[in-house]
Amino acid sequence: MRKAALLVAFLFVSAFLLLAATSTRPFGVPNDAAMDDYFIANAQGEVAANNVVTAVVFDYRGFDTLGEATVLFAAVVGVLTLFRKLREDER
Amino acid sequence: MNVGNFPFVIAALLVAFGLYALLFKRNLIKMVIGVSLVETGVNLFLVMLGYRSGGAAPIYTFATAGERMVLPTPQALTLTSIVIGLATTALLLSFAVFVHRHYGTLDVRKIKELRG
Amino acid sequence: MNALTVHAPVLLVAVPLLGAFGVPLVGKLGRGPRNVFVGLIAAVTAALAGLLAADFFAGSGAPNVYVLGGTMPLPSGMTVPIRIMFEVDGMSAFMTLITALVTLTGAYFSFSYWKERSGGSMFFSLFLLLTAGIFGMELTGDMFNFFVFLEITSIAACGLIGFRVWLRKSQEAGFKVMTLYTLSGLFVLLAVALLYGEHGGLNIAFLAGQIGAAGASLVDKIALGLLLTGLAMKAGAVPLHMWAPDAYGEAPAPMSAVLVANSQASLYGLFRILFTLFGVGVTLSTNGWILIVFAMLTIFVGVTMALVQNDIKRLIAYGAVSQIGYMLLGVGVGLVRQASLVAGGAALADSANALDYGFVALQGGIFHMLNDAACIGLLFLATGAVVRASGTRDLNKMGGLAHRMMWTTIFFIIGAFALAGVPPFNGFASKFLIYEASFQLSPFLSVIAILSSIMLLAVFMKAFQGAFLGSKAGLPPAAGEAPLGMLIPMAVLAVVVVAFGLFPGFFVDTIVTPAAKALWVGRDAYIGAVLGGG
Amino acid sequence: MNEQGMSVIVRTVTRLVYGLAIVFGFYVIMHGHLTPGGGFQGGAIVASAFALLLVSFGAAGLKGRLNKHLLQSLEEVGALAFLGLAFAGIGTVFFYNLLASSGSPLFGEPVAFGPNAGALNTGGLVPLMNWAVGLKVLTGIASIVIVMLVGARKEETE
Repeated sequence: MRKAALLVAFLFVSAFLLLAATSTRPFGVPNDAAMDDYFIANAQGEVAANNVVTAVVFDYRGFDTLGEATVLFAAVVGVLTLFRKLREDER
Repeated sequence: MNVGNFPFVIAALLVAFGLYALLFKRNLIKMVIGVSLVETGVNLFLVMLGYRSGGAAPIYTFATAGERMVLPTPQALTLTSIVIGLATTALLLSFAVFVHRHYGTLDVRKIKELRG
Repeated sequence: MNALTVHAPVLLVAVPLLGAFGVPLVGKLGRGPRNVFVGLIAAVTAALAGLLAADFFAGSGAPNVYVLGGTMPLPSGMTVPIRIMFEVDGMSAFMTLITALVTLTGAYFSFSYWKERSGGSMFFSLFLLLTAGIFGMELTGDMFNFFVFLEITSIAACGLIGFRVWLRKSQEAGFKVMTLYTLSGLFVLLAVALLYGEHGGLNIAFLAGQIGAAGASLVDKIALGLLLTGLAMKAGAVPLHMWAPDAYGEAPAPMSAVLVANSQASLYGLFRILFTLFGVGVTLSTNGWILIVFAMLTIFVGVTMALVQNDIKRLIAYGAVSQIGYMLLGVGVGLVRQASLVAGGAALADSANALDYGFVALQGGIFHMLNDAACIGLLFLATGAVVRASGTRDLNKMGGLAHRMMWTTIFFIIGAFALAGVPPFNGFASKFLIYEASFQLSPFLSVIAILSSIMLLAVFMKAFQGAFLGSKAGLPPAAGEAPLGMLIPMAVLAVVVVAFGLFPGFFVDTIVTPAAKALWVGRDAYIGAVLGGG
Repeated sequence: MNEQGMSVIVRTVTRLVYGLAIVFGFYVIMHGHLTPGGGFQGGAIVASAFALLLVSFGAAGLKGRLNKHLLQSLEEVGALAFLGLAFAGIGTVFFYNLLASSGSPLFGEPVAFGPNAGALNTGGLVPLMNWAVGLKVLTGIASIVIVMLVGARKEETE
């Protein structure tokens, strides 16, 4: 029963994913690249960085990178929390 | 060469394989592998969205003048999501270690104190 | 507008982050300085949220845009925003108030609750990370940024759930919750990728403008489906709720309340996507009915499962799950009604002013988020005090605590009555709006909702009877009233519960109506604030 | 794999390689704004050098070389530095890159449009952020690896 329900859910989601993959635009032909062309044209002028990806990561979308560093920090704190030294009464 | 949507379909299949492992495998480590596969599939999908046929990497150091460049944003997003994937995998594996320490097994059928 | 109000949205995220990064360093100095530091950060954050909300609700109500790293939303000559931006409208400001209330009381409660435990610095670090993540989700105006904050909350929440490593159940819950949170995050990421591929942008206002102009394509609809699934999973709506009782039940008590705020932030994301990102561009009534089905299942399953629990925290946890259903019900009814109004050609602004039942349902659903946060927070804190005093979570082994813990007993009763929707308290105020409005859509919905509330009252009476009544013979000799540091946060929440119950009209007019209007008619203003014109 | 680590072949190769990996990682961090790579990638390379040490010499062989508490403190310092750099531009807005093309002696040189050989002294706050993130990532991943390996090892022996 449980397995059948899982199987139905799995098949449904897979079909959904394949539909998404086949109905999006073809590979190698972006629909609308205005934002990215702006980055390619202005990264050197505005950020003074030759590497456009780094300019996007640290300047245009710098806040995402702060979030990403935070996620890594959270994971490190989480792992350290789990493996911490416990007090005697907590074993 | 026009390949249509074939690469996207591959990424979707990767996600589907990951979901399969997650839903039907009984071992916690295999479930973590499933989650990783889903992550990889989604990252692959994301980075492929940025490809422009015949484009070069969007870096001006020693680039050829007037070259077409691929879109930089998906690469930046994928970098972010890869690091997030690393973080979740690390935490999931730590939990698996502790589940094993408490229950002495990694079989989900035997770890069921939290049902109902 | 002074400098502080201008920067308030980003400071709401940056200050808790500063605290989270700093706590382990300050913690090396000892417990006293650490508690002062965390208390200061939590208080400053709450004050900033209050400032932001006060400034917004006193102002004109136009959305407030904060561009990160640039001065203008759009570079000259462009039609697509290139930088990440925060966008504050009525709904976001309202949500920050909820989060501020829950995190502030949670932090101060933890100082006493967590006194003799190891790893306190890490505990508070994770707590502040969770706070920052929730604020980020509520304020951001960028889809990918939303996903990043979603993941911050996921990881920090799981670190907190697994915090008590010596409890085997907490480790099982941690693994399960992390798996499902990651999966929901990946669904959201895939949807963001599809939207990016279709429109070449990530800003919510920009995407909403594109979808509004051209209508939703098939890919957009697939993305909507993925977002609905992912966010409903993260919010704990019923077919996808497997993680929710484990998470609320196994997390340390003050953090269970913050986890509920986290689920509400996901609900906020869901509402933002349905009303603002897609808006009237897609068939709203289908989405509305999907939400209503989710809602009915959540209410029903949550209450029935709560009925059979013997573990007091898990019982309250299922109660918390069922309340998510009431919020979904209110907003779902609102969506269905909005769709029929739009199809009939009615002006939405007029219907809001005339208090059409769809708008009332929306008000009820949104008001219930605030009420639920206050009551469930109060209940979780009281339960934490109870478990701490009696040393067990099994209702059959407890009893007689009312003899020793008078104040905790009173707070528990207030919370239980309020959550079950008994008249003088705030739960009734919002549930009444939901009952009234959903009755006009279909009496059936209303009847189920009312019956479930009555059942919930029975559930809480069972818990109350098990824990507080009976003889004090079986009590551990050390069991006594909770320390003052735990009673004061509970008292603050109890005051909020009572105040909102006594003067619902005032609060509905000042904060709930602007929030509901932001969803009901605010779409064009939201888009116009970024793209100009409108 | 025992307490002493892996076979002599692996240990010899590790001795040869790990210094190179660390230097290469720092090179990637340093040139993040010019060539492929950046703080995350470089930090991950350095951390993988540490992981290599850990795998081939075992947890015992690592004692004295890497201090867990120092790593954790450095990680917090890296995170705070990144946040501080983001705060640097708060006079205008959060995350404002106030050094780029400003002519300041520190990473302030402007860059002409189009392909060029790349000068290290460009990019404004970007290279500084690369260093902050690089420090954060290398210490973060290294401490995850150490803690998980030592914790799991305890499990096997118990």
